Amino acid sequence: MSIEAKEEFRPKIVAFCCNWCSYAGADLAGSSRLSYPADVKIIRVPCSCRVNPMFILRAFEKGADGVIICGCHPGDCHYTTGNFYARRRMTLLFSMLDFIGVESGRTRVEWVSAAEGVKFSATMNEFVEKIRSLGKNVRLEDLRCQNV
Amino acid sequence: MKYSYYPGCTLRNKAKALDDYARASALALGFELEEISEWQCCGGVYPLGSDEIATKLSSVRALNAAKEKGQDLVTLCSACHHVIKRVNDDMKNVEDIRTRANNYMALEEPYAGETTVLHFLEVLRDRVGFDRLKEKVVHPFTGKRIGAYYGCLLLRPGRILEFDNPENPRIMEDFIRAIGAEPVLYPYRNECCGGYVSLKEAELAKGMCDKIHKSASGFGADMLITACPLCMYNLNKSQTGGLPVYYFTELLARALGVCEACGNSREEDGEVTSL
Amino acid sequence: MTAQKKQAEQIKEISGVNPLKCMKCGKCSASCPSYNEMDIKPHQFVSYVINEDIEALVHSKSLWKCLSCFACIERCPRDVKPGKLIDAARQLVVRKKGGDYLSPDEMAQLLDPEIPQQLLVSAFRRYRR
Amino acid sequence: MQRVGVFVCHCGSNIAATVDVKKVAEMALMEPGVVHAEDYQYMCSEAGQARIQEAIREKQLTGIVVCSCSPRMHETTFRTAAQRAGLNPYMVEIANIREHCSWIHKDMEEATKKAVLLMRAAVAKVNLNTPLRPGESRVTKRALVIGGGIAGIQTALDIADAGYEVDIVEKTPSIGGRMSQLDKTFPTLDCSACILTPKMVEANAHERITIYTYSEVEKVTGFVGDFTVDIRKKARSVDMNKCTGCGVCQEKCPSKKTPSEFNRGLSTRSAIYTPFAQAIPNVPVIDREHCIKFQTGKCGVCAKVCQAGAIDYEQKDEIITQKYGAIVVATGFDMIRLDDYDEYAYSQSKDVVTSLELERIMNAAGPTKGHLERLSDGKAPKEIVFIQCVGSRCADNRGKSYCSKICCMYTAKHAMLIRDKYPDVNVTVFYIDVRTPGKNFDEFYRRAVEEYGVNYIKGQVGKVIPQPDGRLLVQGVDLIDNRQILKEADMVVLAAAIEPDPDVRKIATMLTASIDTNNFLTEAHAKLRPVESPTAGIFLSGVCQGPKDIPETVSQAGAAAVKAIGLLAKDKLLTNPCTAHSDELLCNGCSQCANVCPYGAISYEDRQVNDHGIREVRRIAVVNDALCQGCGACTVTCPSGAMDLQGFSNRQILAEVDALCR
Amino acid sequence: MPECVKTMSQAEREIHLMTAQQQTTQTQVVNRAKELLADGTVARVLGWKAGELPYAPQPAYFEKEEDLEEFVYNGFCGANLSKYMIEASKLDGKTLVCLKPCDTYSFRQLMKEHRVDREKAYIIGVGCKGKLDIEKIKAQGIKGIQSIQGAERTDDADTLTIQTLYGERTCAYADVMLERCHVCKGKEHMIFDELIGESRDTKDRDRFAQVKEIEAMTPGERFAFFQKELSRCIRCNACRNVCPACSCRKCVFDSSQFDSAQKANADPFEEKMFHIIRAFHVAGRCTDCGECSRVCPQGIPLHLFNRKFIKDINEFYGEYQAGADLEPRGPLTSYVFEDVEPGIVAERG
Repeated sequence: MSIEAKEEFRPKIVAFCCNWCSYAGADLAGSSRLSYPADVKIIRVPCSCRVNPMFILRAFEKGADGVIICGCHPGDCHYTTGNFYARRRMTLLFSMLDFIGVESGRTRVEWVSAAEGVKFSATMNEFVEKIRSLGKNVRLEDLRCQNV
Repeated sequence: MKYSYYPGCTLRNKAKALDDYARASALALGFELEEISEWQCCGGVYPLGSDEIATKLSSVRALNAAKEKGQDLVTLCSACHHVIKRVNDDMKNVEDIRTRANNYMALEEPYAGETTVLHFLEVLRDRVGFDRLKEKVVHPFTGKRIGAYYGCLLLRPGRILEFDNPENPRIMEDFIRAIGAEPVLYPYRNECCGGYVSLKEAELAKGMCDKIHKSASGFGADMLITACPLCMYNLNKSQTGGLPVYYFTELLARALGVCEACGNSREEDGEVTSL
Repeated sequence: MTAQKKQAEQIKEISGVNPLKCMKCGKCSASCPSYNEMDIKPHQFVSYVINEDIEALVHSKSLWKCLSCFACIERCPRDVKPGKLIDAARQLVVRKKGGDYLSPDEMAQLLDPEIPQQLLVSAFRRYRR
Repeated sequence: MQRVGVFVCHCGSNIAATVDVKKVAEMALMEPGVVHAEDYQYMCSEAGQARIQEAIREKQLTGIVVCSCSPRMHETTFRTAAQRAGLNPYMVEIANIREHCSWIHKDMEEATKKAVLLMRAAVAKVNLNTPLRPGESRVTKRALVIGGGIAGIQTALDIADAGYEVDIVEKTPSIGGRMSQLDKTFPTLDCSACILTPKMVEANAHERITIYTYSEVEKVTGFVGDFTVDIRKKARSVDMNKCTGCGVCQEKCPSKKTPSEFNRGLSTRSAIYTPFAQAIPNVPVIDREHCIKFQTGKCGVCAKVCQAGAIDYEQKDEIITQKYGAIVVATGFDMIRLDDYDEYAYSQSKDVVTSLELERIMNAAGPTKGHLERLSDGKAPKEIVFIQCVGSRCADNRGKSYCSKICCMYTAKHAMLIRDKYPDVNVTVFYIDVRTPGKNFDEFYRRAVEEYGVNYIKGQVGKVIPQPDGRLLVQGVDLIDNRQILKEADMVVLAAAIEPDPDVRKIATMLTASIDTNNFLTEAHAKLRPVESPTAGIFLSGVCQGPKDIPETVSQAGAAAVKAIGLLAKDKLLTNPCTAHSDELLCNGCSQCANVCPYGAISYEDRQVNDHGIREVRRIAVVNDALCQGCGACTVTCPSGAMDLQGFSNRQILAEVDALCR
Repeated sequence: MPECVKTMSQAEREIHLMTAQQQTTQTQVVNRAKELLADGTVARVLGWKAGELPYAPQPAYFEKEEDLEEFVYNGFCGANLSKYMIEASKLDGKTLVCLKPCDTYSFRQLMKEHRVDREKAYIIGVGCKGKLDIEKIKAQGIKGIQSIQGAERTDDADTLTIQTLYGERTCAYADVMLERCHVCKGKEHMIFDELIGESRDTKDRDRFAQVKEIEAMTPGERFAFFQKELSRCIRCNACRNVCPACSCRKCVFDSSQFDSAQKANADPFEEKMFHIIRAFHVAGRCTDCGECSRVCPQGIPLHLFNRKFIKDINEFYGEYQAGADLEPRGPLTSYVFEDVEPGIVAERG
């Protein structure tokens, strides 16, 4: 046993949830008492298409270890088409983050309807597990600070 | 105009007539069928199992040979046409098959369905045009009532073969009109003749063909035409309806007046000529 | 995985058919020219695969009565294509050792001078490994 | 700097059992801007709200955060409470510490820590909130109904009866729609014309209804409450005011070979025609394509015989521009074309007909004067086969994936009517399923079987084979008896799938109303807002939204009318203040935002700006508050950050991110 | 470098130069520009003039015929003048602008975005046979450059002759072309009023080769690669200033919209993320003109970010070339129901 008791890694995870489906899905997970780790904190946005890549990078900058975006299923968007645009934007952004060497597991998009409390909770459990396995996010912070 | 031509095994043997008349007619219509060298048998049936690769390779070879010459590939036998067109569709649209087939073939440039596969009838319709064919006819079959027998292989599955409307085709009827005869529409023209099972289930096939003959003669046909040696065999075995059956190329050659050029003529030649 | 399940999976894979898409309208059986010759009818093939009763399927007479005329494939409104299942089941049989449905001896007896080559070729392709 | 109050709710023990609410309140006081924090048993109760209001007044709060249940539950409650205390309702933020915290975590320490973070995020956001005021827009008290079938007529009547002006635009020469083509209606077997005609007359006579027949919507601009619509009134070539409807012109017209649309092409009509005898208006139109006068210049018989002098060959199309507050789409349906279903021999035999053609054959005003006869030879059929689901429930690319819903019932109706009138005719129905959910529907179907002896066979038909003797051999299957059936029939009737009128796509585009892959208009919510389009001010009536029968159509027509009336009853509309706004100094005018706006709310104008002394005219994006629903798609498309969303601004969301990651 | 040793006789070179000059695009453009200025068709000419160094011509306006004596057009005129047309569109009268084939994509993209006024532009599509990268010449060990011949020729002669403090050197034209010219989009001008000079399609490389190479690395290697490259960034904003897609009146990084302004010093985030966000903002709009990499004083291969987006867009949403058409919707402002899910990134591994 090492001298320092290794503290359990508790990641910081930001979840952007659209107001109409996924936020309601998170509410349903709550009212169904479907637990998921407290590491996940939800920010309410009107639609997944409101999520600016700047928000995601800012979260990473401020020390988030994972960012997940949840929206209505494609075709079910409250605003008809918002999640279609979000889907393209996030696909490209994630691909770029992966390209520069940030682990692709740190970002995720999941479509969760207002009826999918179970899915919401399961997704969050899974995502937290993934982030825990990846460990602390250092790469984005270090991107430009090469050790000289 | 030159086309690559895939005759297939049966046309080398039992259905030589189908082949000879087609070549002679082609020349008369101003195009040439250039047999691809060293073709191998297509296998006669399209392997429906989606995991079959080896059985598709002979078709791919033929298709690639045409591609290398930059020609469209013409077929005559319904079975060959069916197999080659479907394999071509696989090569074009099914990535898994394309990859695996190309792995086997080790071609200089992978084959990805570039070749256009045409049935001889399609050449007549889409390249020559039935109107032009009509102009070239010297011995029209005026007054004859002919039933077109399509069978299965040319028509189905319609979305892949894109030969004609699989439930209500008209290409052979248009052909019949072009050679001056009257087409007889009868509902069994796209029903199966018993095809493949006639070897082991002769009775079953005979029953199918009886229906076809009966239906066609019921609607007043004097004779049937087909593009398929197997259909020909099966239809001839059933004599209940008793209609004579001809390859469409026989009538074509006769109409164009190039029968004599075919040399190797069958007994029936006399009969056709006397029509 | 049980042997039955494995066989069922094999059939699905070979045929590329998803039997669950079937809505049991029977249009395949209504279209089949060989219907009366078959013990298991075209529309029933789907259930046999779903129920993983492949033994019954491969011992069925229907395998050899199917004309491969594609009528069921052309007309199926659900894109299920029972003809493909039948063909896959036949493949399963002939790919097994000793599964040949046609022996060369038997072939010799069946020959008649008019038989076109394609019939022989295809018979071998369909009935033998 | 804001003066923020934080109110932490116990929600009984729902929150307090897992979250240390006192601690949350205590921590809140350390947040910037927070000048007041308290916890209470039930914040949403009268007493709880009173405490909030008291704090707002006493501490001159400029913003509040309520740490409680989901905002979806009580945001409105707290906003209203704040408003009553004089605070702008948009200065209220909710930290969801129940559904997103206390209910899903068990460990008190962990849950409290998270609740504090959620509170901080809400405080950080509220610090950047600005008071928002809903805009107002005026409502034009007039409705437009597109489509003059039973759906459109019913909607128009209901709206007009409520006291509002309504215009109906119908593209054919008469209102009446598909229902006017039907002979009898299920499940009561009423004569269709007998129940429809009075409604048509009523609509025509209604002082607040204007009917534009032979007209089409050409252009739509504006937004909820204030649409401007161009209607093209096609040249009828007959003066509506002069025509007496005597019908002599139609009798004398020498061009009589045009297939009658009303009779589905089973009979012909003259070039000058009214579609049917009870047409409203009873004024004919000249079909210029088939009129000898228009085609050759010679003829003019109709003008000669018209005593009223109503014929006007010179008439031109007319554009009518009108303002509306609400638009109801009621464009109806047609049957699919059967070109791809040649196995049923529809194009090969005249005796294979669609159900709608059968309606016309059965109808006294139809091509056979109501006698059931074969169209090929006029003989009375003895055997009739019905085939169900032709093109419905198809997963292939020939048909439609959906159930057309009405066919089971009308086929039972047809079968029953035939057996009733011609007891010697045998009727067989090939079906996949018989679907009869509806009041008295299954009983109706059972009557067809039990009282009228209709032979129902479960199984589809594979092929209809015309025989040399003119009969039809039907090759089907009986799945229950497990046998293939070969049945000789004299007539075959195909229950072809129905599809939305193809013109609806054009109309939906003009209205920016969303439409699904099958061309059905999409409702705002499948369950809770079934008669509204997601586009505000657009309502849906009838089959344009999905397959339905007459009773359902009429109910939906009424529902759409009520929704429209609800809108028209308002003098002003309050608009959602959480809308996008473009900063004129940052906007590039690049038009990217308009590309992603689902509501067409963004337009561009050239505007004089003063950018730190630089005065120039710039192309600037302008958001129409009445149209913007606040999704935010534009904000992310905008590279310069000129476009921002009120209530969910970039800085607000970033503040939340910062607070949560702290 | 065996070619460098090869020298031409003085006489040979002079003849060569003279014939070349007779045919130069430069002369033709100047003559035509004079005509157009004279007849009032255009109020000014936007082109290049010689810089202090022989290999650094600068974009410049010419308002009088005599000014045009300073006009140059040669292999070092890499600068894409499309972006200047944003400002020129606000001026009175038409501006004659010289656009190379690849520049015309940018112009069309700007037209689509209503940033330039087609009516205010008289576009002379100038011929291009690939533009030169002075860094590559220097990398050949050529120092003390005094003048360079061969850059202006329109024929297919493939050598540059360089007078240096240390004597004459030569090098192959193709060896010192800008990276972007090796992946040339083609010699066709997308938009023009008239064409002067021949163009050549200089594509001889796979445009995505380097992106693919990086994709094939492990995440750790990729990270190290970009960390190394981006660490050199000094936030001079040259890339942003030159980019025709980065044409915002005010950059988001300079405004308070995202709390990103005035915090650069306090917070390294902005600098780290600047390039990602910049590439994202131009994704679907970037024509891959390569100016960002050309102007970067630190030689960071910035175009890799843009090209990665272009490659992804092509793969996920179908081939797309910004500026190739005037269709208002680009890949990020359109969608189809069946689009790939973002999860594909993780699946690809």
